[in-house]
Amino acid sequence: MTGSPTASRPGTGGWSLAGINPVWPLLAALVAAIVFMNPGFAEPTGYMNFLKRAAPLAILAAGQVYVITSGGFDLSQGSLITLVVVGSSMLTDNDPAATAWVIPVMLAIGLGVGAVNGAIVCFLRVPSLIATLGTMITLNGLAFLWSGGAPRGYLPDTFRFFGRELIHDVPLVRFVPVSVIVLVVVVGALAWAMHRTNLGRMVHAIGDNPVAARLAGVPVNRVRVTAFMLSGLSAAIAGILLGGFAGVSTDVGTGYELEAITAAVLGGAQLLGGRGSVPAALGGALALTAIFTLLNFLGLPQPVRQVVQGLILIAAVALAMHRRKRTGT
Amino acid sequence: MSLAAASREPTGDGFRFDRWAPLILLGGAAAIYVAVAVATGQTQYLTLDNLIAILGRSIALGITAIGQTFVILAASIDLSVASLISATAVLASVVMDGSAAMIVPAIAAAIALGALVGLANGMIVSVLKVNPLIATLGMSLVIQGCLSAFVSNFAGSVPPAFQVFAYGQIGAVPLALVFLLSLAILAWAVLRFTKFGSDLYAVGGNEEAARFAGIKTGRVVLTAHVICSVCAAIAGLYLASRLRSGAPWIGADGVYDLESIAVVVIGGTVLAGGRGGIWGTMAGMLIFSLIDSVFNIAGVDTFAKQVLRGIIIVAAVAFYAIRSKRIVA
Amino acid sequence: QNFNDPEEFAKQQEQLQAQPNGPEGEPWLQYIGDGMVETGDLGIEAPATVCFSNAGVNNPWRVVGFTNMTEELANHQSIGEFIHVDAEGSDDKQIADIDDLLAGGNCDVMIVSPNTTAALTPAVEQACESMPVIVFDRGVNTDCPVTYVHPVGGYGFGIEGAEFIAGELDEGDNVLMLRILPGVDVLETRYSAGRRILDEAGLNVVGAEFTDGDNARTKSIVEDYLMRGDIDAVWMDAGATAVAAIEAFEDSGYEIPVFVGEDQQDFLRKWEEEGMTAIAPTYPTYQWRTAVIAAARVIEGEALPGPEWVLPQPAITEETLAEYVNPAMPPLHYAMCGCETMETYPEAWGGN
Amino acid sequence: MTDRVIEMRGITKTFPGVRALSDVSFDVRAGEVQALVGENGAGKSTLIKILSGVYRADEGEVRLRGETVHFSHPVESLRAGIAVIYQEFSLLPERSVAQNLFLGREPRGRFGLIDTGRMRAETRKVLDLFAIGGRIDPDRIVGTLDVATQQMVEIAKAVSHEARVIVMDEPTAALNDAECEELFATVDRLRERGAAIIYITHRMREITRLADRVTVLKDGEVAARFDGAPDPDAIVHAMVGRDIDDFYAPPARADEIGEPVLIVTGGGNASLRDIDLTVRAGEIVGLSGIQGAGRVALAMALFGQEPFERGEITLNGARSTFRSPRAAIAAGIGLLPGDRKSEGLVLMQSVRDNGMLTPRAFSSLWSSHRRTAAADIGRIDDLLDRMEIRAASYDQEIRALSGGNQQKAIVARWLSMRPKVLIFIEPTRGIDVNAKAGIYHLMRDLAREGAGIVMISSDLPEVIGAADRILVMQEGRIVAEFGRGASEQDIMHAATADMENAA
Ligand SMILES: Nc1ncnc2c1ncn2[C@@H]1O[C@H](COP(=O)(O)OP(=O)(O)OP(=O)(O)O)[C@@H](O)[C@H]1O
Ligand SMILES: Nc1ncnc2c1ncn2[C@@H]1O[C@H](COP(=O)(O)OP(=O)(O)OP(=O)(O)O)[C@@H](O)[C@H]1O
Ligand SMILES: O[C@@H]1[C@@H](O)[C@H](O)OC[C@H]1O
Ligand SMILES: [Mg+2]
Ligand SMILES: [Mg+2]
Repeated sequence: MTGSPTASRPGTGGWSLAGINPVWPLLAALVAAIVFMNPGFAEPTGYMNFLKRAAPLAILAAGQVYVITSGGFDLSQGSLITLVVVGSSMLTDNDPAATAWVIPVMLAIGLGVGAVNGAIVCFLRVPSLIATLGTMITLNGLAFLWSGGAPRGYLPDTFRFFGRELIHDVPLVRFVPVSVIVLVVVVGALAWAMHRTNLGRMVHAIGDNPVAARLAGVPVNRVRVTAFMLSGLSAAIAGILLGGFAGVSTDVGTGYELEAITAAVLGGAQLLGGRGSVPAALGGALALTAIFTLLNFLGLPQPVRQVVQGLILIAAVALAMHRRKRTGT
Repeated sequence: MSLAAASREPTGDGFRFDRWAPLILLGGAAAIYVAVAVATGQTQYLTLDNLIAILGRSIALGITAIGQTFVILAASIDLSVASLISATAVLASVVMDGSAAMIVPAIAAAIALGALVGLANGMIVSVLKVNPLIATLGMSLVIQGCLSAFVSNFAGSVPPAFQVFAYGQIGAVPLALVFLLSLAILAWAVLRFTKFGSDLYAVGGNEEAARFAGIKTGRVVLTAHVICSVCAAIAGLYLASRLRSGAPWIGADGVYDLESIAVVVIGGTVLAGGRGGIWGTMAGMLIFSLIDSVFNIAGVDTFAKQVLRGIIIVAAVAFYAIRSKRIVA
Repeated sequence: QNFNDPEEFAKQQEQLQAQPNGPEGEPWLQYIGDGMVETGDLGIEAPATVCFSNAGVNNPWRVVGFTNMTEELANHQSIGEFIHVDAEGSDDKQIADIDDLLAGGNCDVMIVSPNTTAALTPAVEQACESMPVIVFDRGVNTDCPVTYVHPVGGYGFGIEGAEFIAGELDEGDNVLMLRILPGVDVLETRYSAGRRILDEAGLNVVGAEFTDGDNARTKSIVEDYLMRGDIDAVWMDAGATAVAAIEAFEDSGYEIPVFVGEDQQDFLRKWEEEGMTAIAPTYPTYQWRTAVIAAARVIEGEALPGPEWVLPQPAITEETLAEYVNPAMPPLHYAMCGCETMETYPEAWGGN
Repeated sequence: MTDRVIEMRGITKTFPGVRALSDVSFDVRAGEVQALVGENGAGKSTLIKILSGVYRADEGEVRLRGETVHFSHPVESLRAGIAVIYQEFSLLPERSVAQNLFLGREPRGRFGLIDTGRMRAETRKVLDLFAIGGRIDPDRIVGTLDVATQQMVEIAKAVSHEARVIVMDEPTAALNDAECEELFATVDRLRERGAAIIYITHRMREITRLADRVTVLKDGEVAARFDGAPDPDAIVHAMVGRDIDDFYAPPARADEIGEPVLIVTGGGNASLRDIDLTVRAGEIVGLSGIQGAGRVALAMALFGQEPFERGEITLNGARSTFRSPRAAIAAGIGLLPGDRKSEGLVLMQSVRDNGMLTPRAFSSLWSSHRRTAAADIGRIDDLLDRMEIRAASYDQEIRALSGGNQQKAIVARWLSMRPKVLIFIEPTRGIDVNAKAGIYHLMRDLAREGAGIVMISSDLPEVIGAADRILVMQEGRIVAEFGRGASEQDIMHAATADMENAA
């Protein structure tokens, strides 16, 4: 290169108030409102229960955000949850000792379904919206086929430990639900992989411009399949928590995929790829759960809750778009 | 010369596979239908009556999918059609309330509601710049919430004079089928011969280019949404007529949102917009009807049916997607 | 449709007490009232083809019922082919299914389990024009079918549970009502009957929530109510999620209150284990057997109860609980299946 | 001919963090070609976007034929007779030529329906104004046309609007020499018809060939104005603020050229035949040829994107045919695509992430994103520094950078991989003179460090000035080879001669 090296290297962008993700103030406002309505919420029983309830959705959203950031959708998460719950009850067959191998099998199923989703998208070139719509329908059918329509077994308490039990005598907070520990571990790991590894940067890159990524040597298919696998894995974990929380039923997972997408989007993830954050998706999931909780405390009937959820969804994204336009990013 | 251009679809004006793919798929589905009927010795399923029964299976889906084609061509999407179908069916049935004199006001009310929802969807998408998936998902929640705040069951009733819509015959052909065909022809003509049709393809193909050419892109997207929602309203009217009353769950039960999208995509319209058309959508609808009928003739187990349906959706889209070189997500 | 019909309420209240006709110990053959229809002149040749348009097998109750039905077929030589089409819970699809069956021209007798009452009426009417039709479970608004097979009904179900609660609680006590979904006639009437009795007993209904039949949702809803105040009884319009509701009390550290469930094994077992104060009204799945029996009678030209075949609808109580608890059966098995004496029991129902 | 069609006075425009234009005045007259030049990021495109109503100026006024105008949308300027042909095409690949030409203003017939017959006829008429236009079928789907013809359609579109002012923002970026000549002829014709033409380019030759007047922008301000086409050095001086004496780097000395690093024998596939090619360490090989001759196809084959189906590649002694770009990169080949936006950049990511993309792609998925086998963040920052990239911060999204700076970030990406063979496709497309010189020197530096360089360029002087050896392609084959000192005529002749003569 001609000329002398530049004297000053461009600096690193600093932290600014305008840059803060709006999901956090939203969450803070919601929590404040809940505490105002029901001071009991500030007690460990209140907020730990809240976190426990939010855990499956938060984990799901943390997985979904990988697929969204890579430019796709995973609509099969909900059915996968159902499959995991139903399948676990079929496999454990009331045997407490079976949990030890059934859980790994379920995690493997989650990864496997993700791999299939990824393969359909990468190799059959079916857009993920359709591909995972297909797997959503198929997995639901499989869950029914496996159980004959009605689950034939209970989930033993060993299995339900993760979604139901509390760990007592914890200093400061008195008790911690096991599912909250699972939440922290899983979301922590997914956040690390998204924001501190090559994988995460490449997930962003392929969502941003897959052609450029491929020409830069990014193993696009491997990264994409990995994103779907993490999404599937998160659904399997969410399924284990949900099955543990309330036992077997054939429609546990119904609708969860859209809630997970909603949570990720509330957290600022960009549909069609290129932008996404795991912590913010967690924030989105907590905010969504907080909305439900708040509406519950207000004693509002289900229809009103639906309307409010719809309006908040639209408003949150509209606001994000407005900010983006204003800041020109 | 760019790499993208170099690896673009086959050059020249010759045979363009993707234009014919829906027809090939339809031929395949028909062949399977005939084969199953013959193989199981049930040749009575090959009569004209049966053909008409098959054609009439998915009228509501067909009407909805015609509307969905417009929004998808504009690179948008509409997840609110299912809720809107429920809402308009209930509205029409309640306004009619068994009285033939109220048919016209009821139709007007339903269409007006459709137009209003379409307008709202279109505004949210084109003015607030909210991703259409989120916008219409939110709208769907709002509609369903409002609806179930007022009714939780069949409401109102449809006078016999209006039941003609669903049950009337013109000779041996159901009136509804004739209606669907006319609607399809109208939609085709709009896409093919009007400025709006041309603008729609432009906006879906390259929004920026369309805007620079002076096309009011927002207005085009908005109009597409109005058309889509009005079609859903018509589907709601048809279902009210068919079920003799409006129920707040018929839209969701029929999964008209996801199924109409699947039909459009199987019909060769690409989710990214700008390419596809009505006849593909009609082929897609017929494929769905044929699959249902094949399952019924072959006596496929309900749950296995679901498994197969998911696989078929993926396979059908893969059928031509796999040939494209573009990277999908 | 009126789901809060005092006449119907009174009629079913009476039917709950009525002494059924027919063989003792085989409730699926019994009937309340004495109306009969003759079928002698239909001239169907055995073995005949029976077509069944099913609303769906989208819940465990229907799964058990459908198994009852398929196993019952083996008992009837007069039924040759059995064609089953499943509408997967969609009215529109079920109408199309019936169209398909009629266009196919194969069926001699048709059984319909309608998805919803009003919507399926025209299709059933159309079917009636070309063959004898038997309707069961949910009804239709026409009397063209040969008979309509059903247990006493939703009011009866609602009454049994609510009267039990009223008997156990004092005036002003809190009751939570849980419902699965709106709009199904047999569920709406359960609720209206239950509500009427609870209100009349001066009980405080703290809420009536839809759970979508989902365990997790049920448990969350109950937990939320517990954060707001005490609950002295839980009334449910269907018992599939009863155990999840009970767990909400356990996990939040509350005593299990008075409970209304249904005849699902998991609930019955929990009831027995915890020594709960509970009752399980039933909507017996043995009616699925009855529908097939009715079809066979039509083919054979025999008389059968009609135009309504009202089956007995016993509730499971403290006293009879032990008879119905069976750890060998799956958790979501419905105890009131009337299937214990069938040849393939318990394997076909997933038991061992 | 002194009537000023366009007058812009005191235009100032700031973007968050950047002052793109300050107090710029600019005018154009009917029947003239006014060249607008300047370094990357100087503000040329921004000025045009203000003229056409894409952006609104913070200060200043725009006058059209003496009247102040406020366009708030490009359509308004188009209706007022200002047509802009942008750097990126704005054609719809799925629609026909006629549909594209009349996009948004289709002629209507009965019932307000589109009169397709008339649309086709009018298209014919417009296309007939151009030499090659006559060969274009109005019903042809645009996506099936080659790039030069698409460019033609773009221009035809502007002409069909009867625009009095036509702005061309780097119109030749995608064209080769012959096509450029065609374009120049078209520009001449438009000028004769009295159109006012604003012509943005980074190629001095085009200025000399076309310009009646020249305005030079530097850092958002007018640095110089010239009547007539001045000496290129004067323009360069005004643009860069100094002279560039060593525009092209010196050629390789004999002792700098080493062993063959890349050998292809008998390579062929759907678009290529009988490719025999040797690239040596330390040399720069230029690939020349007309549109469709197979240069990009050859690059794609070497890079594993459209692999050879016949023949073999030997890279540093090891034989292989690469089945994917990833395999090629792993073996030591790098490639700079010709279309930065769609093939090179991940626009929403930071400058640094763009630089780190390939190093990360060749590290474990699960290891830290800050340190990879090939490079860590510090090294990438050094390379970005060395490229003299102008950015507020390397954490800034790369999309806010000008084209030239974006290109430099991609170069940095490849440098970090220390490739044995580096293929540049149109490396200086859209890049200013200063940066161009930088790229040439950079290529030479890389060659000196032992890499073999393949450069595909449609800019003949560039090929002649920068390459040590020039291969000419025609119809998928290599038909001629020249050393340093070949003339443009030699190369053009080889590229266009009949097959027999050339063989
Ligand atoms: N939308 C925008 N947001 C922020 N900054 C912008 C935007 N558009 C341009 N800029 C900045 O304004 C300056 C001028 O950019 P412009 O595109 O006008 O340059 P140019 O002269 O056309 O360069 P090139 O020769 O590379 O095309 C650059 O610093 C650029 O980064
Ligand atoms: N991936 C591909 N698939 C099919 N045909 C291709 C492909 N790549 C190139 N071709 C065809 O091969 C021929 C050579 O094209 P190529 O783009 O390599 O020429 P070029 O000389 O490099 O063009 P330019 O001067 O624009 O860079 C053309 O006829 C082109 O249509
Ligand atoms: O199908 C219904 C079932 O869902 C409910 O549990 O009992 C009544 C039936 O009609
Ligand atoms: Mg520019
Ligand atoms: Mg080329």
